[in-house]
Amino acid sequence: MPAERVITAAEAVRETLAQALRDRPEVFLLGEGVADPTGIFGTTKGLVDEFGPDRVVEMPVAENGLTGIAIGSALMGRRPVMTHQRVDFALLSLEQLFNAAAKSSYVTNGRHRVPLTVRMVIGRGWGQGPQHSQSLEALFAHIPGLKVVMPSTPYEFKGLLHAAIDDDNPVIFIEHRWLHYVSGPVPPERYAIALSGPRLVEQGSKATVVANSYMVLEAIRASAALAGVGCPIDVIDLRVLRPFDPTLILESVRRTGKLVVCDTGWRLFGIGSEIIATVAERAFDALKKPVARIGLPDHPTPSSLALAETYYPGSGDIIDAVGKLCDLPAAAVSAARAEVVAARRGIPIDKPDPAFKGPF
Amino acid sequence: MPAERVITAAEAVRETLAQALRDRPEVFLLGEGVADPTGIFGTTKGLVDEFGPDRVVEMPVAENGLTGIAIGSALMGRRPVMTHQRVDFALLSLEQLFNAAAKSSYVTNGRHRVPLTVRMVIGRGWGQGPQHSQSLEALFAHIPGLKVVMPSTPYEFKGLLHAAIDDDNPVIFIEHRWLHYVSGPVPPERYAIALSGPRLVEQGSKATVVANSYMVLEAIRASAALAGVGCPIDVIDLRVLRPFDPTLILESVRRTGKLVVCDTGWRLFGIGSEIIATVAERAFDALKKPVARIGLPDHPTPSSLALAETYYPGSGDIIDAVGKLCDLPAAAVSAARAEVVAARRGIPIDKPDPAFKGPF
Amino acid sequence: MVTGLKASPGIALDPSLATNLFREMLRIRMIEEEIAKRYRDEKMRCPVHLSIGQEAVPVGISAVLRRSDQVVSTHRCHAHYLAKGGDLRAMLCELMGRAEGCCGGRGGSMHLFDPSVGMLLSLPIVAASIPIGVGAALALKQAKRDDVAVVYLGDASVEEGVFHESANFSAVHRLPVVFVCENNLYSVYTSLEERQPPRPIADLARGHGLHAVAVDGNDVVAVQRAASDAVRRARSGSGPAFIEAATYRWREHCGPNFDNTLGYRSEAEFEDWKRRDPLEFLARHLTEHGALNETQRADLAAEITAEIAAAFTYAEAAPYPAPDTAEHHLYAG
Amino acid sequence: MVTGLKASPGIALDPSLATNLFREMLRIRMIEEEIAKRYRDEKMRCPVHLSIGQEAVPVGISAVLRRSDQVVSTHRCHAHYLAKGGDLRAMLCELMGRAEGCCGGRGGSMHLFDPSVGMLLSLPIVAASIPIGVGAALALKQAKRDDVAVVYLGDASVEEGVFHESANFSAVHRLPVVFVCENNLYSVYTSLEERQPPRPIADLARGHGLHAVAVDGNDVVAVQRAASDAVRRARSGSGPAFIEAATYRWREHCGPNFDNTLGYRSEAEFEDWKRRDPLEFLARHLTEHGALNETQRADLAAEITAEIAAAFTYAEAAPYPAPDTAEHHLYAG
Ligand SMILES: Cc1ncc(C[n+]2csc(CCOP(=O)(O)OP(=O)(O)O)c2C)c(N)n1
Ligand SMILES: Cc1ncc(C[n+]2csc(CCOP(=O)(O)OP(=O)(O)O)c2C)c(N)n1
Ligand SMILES: [Mg+2]
Ligand SMILES: [Mg+2]
Repeated sequence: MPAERVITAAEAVRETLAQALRDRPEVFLLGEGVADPTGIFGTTKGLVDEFGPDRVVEMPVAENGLTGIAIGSALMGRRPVMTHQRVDFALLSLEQLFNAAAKSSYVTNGRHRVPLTVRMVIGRGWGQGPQHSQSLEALFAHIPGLKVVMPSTPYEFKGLLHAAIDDDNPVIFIEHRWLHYVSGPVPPERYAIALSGPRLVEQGSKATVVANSYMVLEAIRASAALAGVGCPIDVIDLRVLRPFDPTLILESVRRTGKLVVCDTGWRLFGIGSEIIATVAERAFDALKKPVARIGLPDHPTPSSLALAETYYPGSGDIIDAVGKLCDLPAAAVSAARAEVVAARRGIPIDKPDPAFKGPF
Repeated sequence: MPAERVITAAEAVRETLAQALRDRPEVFLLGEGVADPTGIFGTTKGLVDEFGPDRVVEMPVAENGLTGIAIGSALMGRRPVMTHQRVDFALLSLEQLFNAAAKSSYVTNGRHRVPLTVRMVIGRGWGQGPQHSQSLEALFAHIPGLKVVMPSTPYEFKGLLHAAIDDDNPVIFIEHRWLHYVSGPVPPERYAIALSGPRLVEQGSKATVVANSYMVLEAIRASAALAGVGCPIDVIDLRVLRPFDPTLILESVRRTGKLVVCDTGWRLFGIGSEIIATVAERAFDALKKPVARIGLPDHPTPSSLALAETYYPGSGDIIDAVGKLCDLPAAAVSAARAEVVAARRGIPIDKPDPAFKGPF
Repeated sequence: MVTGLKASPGIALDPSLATNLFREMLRIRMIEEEIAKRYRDEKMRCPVHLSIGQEAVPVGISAVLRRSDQVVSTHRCHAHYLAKGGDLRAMLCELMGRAEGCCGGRGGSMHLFDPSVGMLLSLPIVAASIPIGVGAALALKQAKRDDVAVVYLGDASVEEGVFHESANFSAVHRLPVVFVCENNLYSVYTSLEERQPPRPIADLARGHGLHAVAVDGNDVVAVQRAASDAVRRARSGSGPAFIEAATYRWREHCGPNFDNTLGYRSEAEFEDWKRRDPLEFLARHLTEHGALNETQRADLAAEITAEIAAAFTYAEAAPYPAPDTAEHHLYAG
Repeated sequence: MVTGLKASPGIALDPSLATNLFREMLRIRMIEEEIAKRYRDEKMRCPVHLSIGQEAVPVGISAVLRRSDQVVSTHRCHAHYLAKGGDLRAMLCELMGRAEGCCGGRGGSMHLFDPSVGMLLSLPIVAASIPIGVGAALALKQAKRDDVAVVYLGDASVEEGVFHESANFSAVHRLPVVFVCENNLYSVYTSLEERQPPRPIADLARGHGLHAVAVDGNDVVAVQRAASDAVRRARSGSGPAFIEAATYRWREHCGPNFDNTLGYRSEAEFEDWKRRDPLEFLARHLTEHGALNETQRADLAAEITAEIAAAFTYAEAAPYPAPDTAEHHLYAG
């Protein structure tokens, strides 16, 4: 068997977009910078040369209007893939997304379809400050009629993005910018991963850790360290937030009896809240311990590295939470923690962790 | 002692606004229809005659821009009170509210204040359809830096609105349109209710029911019927969603061991999810049963009465949920249910329940 | 040939075409009047925004459209839907929340649409359908169709930023779209002067480099002429155009009643506009030119009355959607 | 009196005023150059958007402003902040994330503000500060102050609907606001022609009924003259004005480098604009009129170099905020 091809998530996105543009004449890209020389963190780079400016459409800085335009074109059978370089900008377009796109199929009794994909980049680092670093998935997850996807590995980026573009519904595709640098095996051919729920990343028995997007990497690292101290855990990548399918999570908690949720965004009224609520409703009797929540503290992102250092939770916090739920001895927790700290090699938290480059 | 004065919530809002306009020259109202002859469901009616068009400012249909304008004026020391006749329109203004207003104090290290109140009307009924009937409090509750208030009775409308206007932060003040018709005792003089958490509406011991806005009335009715069958419950009016203070809820659950949450908006990724998550984290050991959630099902509001009839949960659903958690005999549940059904006197669910007129 | 219609000098109008325009306007008027009359029965359990007084605009526009041209509309969509060929029964069923409504009863009066005649959609959020219409134009262009998109908008919707974002994009890409602004002077109870500075609305479109004209929106022939020019431009690839049509709503903003007693507009203003009734305006000229007499008019009215009565009877007997279908179609496919 | 500056015929300019304008531009240029030079040290750990090449606009505008006039700005705010009298140390501390930064290190380079000199705020979201500036003007009017608000915006921000919503409201209420559009032809790597139709940006403002002029934004005297007129109008209650100032950014959109090699703009275009360097443009005329010689210029530069060096030394030694203060000030009061 030939060695698997390893590429970054950014390359996986670019390849997916190129395949979709090639396969389906109704697909087109729309976004600020989508046709510029840097191409949205490289994810659309050069595509305008192959497909031309009618398929790779540069847009004015007008997020709301262009979202409506994308919706209108989708109603007419086109398949726009829109990109916002930061989710913070997409706030301008929520009226169109929530009122028009999300409700189109429903209000027309299924006669309208809006095959629209909206890529929104979230992220952190390098002093971006409060208005350039948010992770707002909880807003989208609340709205019936949207699909909401958060890939983690390059393999997921490609398969889920193909599925999103193939889908006849508005799909919010949330990409963590630091994940763009992550590499992993990605088959060159076209494949789709159904937009239908979480995946089990690691199987253990001591506790269930549910994470999304970037926090999946932190959970994987924590899991390795915890396994090293005799505490293997389930790691679940939430992956598809909407439609929300908790089956795998409920199954896992029924096995482990312990639940830790990790949000990439704010903890309060966040994604983790729903996961906990669902478990407390439907697998309550399996729960042996109070649930634990990890996520951003309840304030905006400060720009200064000195303040951001405590802002972002990581694998250390996951280890602590699992350690507590599983009554691990203090020495085991410290050993696991020491391992993840060492892996980071002192890189400041405003730069991507080199150990997270993969392959994943 | 003289009889207490009884007025509707709409009148209470109007009185509050008039008092604020009179007391503080920096207060002004801004909104579509704020100075028109009907005055936002009567809540601003005639105020332009007393205070003039510079204090009661009619606005173009431009929710985003005018929100920014309100924020700018607030930064300069004015106290704008903005009104959206429907929360659905406010979706246009989230960039300003979430990026600018919510982060102003934080990003300036406390040097900027945004004493802005934004009234947003939610509601239901009379075939409003999917884009004119949403209850989007969960979106606002997720954003640090906002305060989010949902009054229930006329007394709360007045006291909380005074507090909102007096507050130096952006306050999202969410008014259910049907609550405008509700009457109750309201002292004529100025008073403020601190924006600091829920209130205990009914005290029982069998279960804790936490509700917000309109669902508080449904909970009160359910509580009366349940008391009649020997199952008195705690009813908690969430009231202030942000800053989120669960103390009272945790105390109550520690007493009752059973929790039902009732959302006015969508259940999934909703307000109730956070309440459950907080309880599962912090009062897990007190919980004797799985939690129960009531709220809107996971689809948009249909216009047709035939479809809306099953859309809105009510006191009957609360009775069912409590009955199940408390192992009430089927006969008791039916009796309680029969009582609330009778109270509605067959009024179709697209019209306000006359029995909910109060006084409350 | 009927010539010399006063407000539209130089227009030569085919009498049968003119009579058709009149019939279309009369039909819309009578449907709206019947809705107003029956609204109190509480069978139409949703808000209604009537177009009585504004019939000339959609009739003049639709006169130059093909079935495959795409139209988007607003909360005040009845007339746009009917003029584009929307099905009356499906509309009334929708207003009454019946399964055969164009939205299966899910949308109510502000969501009228009919894909079979190019009525793409209506939306109740002010200005929200504007970019969607421009998006339809983009799709038409991408698909190399020579159809056009027509975007109806009220005078208030040019206050929303999204109008400008849409106009700008349509100009950059020279999209086949015609913006039709029904300027009825009010947004609910708020007059134009309270909301916009004193400059013609068409100036906004010109600022974006759009071809823009202002017409008497109660003169169906003037509207048709402007539409014909704008649509020809759009269809031939010369880019977007904007038509500002001055008109007036007779009834209250939302609902079946008159509301001048509220005092937000003067009785004199109202009477002045009633004198400029688009139907009577055309009827007078048709009559003067011998193209319409009392009998013909009565015949038209009788025919329409029968159609309306039948449609109401049909809709009132039509079944409601089954409650357990309420959760269907959250997602397409 | 220095007279006859070529690009601004008929303007009589006081030599000491002109020298001041030159000094201000030079100071901003040198500060920005120093930031660019030191950026690689990774002490300024946040995005930076430099104004090198665009100095004439804020300097010309600020020349006619009072301290109590209010300014709002964008992501590209360094020059606006400095020209309005913002504190250099507080700015550098902010870029370095120190406690003494104007935001206590919480905002970084795109949130510069200084209430003590009327620098109300800067925001990193395109066009977001536009309505906020208009709101400041509303407050000024409500408080019956005769100060004005100045809203800086880039050429891309007129594409955002909120610009239009803000312009419309300012026109309806005749607010004391001056919009200053720095048209540097690009939004990141995307040229104006890809984003807007071929019409002057000032036409958009005119569409809203605003008084609008276009000036050479690299001619500080022309900018100052336009500003003087616009501010006089606004201050005297004659309503809002719009100034489109043509200028050019020399370095990359975000960061310290040059980026012409990317190919989104031509070397010839870049060189052409460099020849129109706003500093050298004014310097030439000052020199020609005997108001600036090499020694004077060297003295100015030396003085500024010393100031900048001291400010960097100060900022680099300044303490970071304590980590446990990260959660402070979520709410005011
Ligand atoms: C974004 C938004 N804001 C406010 C409203 C409430 N509203 C409904 S219709 C209307 C008036 C619109 O006026 P215009 O565009 O002139 O249309 P007309 O009703 O006069 O036909 C308003 C403000 C809305 N539906 N959407
Ligand atoms: C709403 C929004 N969309 C996109 C961006 C990304 N962005 C940052 S600066 C910029 C270019 C703005 O161009 P212009 O207004 O001309 O200012 P310039 O950078 O040329 O000074 C863009 C698109 C943003 N910050 N906000
Ligand atoms: Mg109107
Ligand atoms: Mg620019």
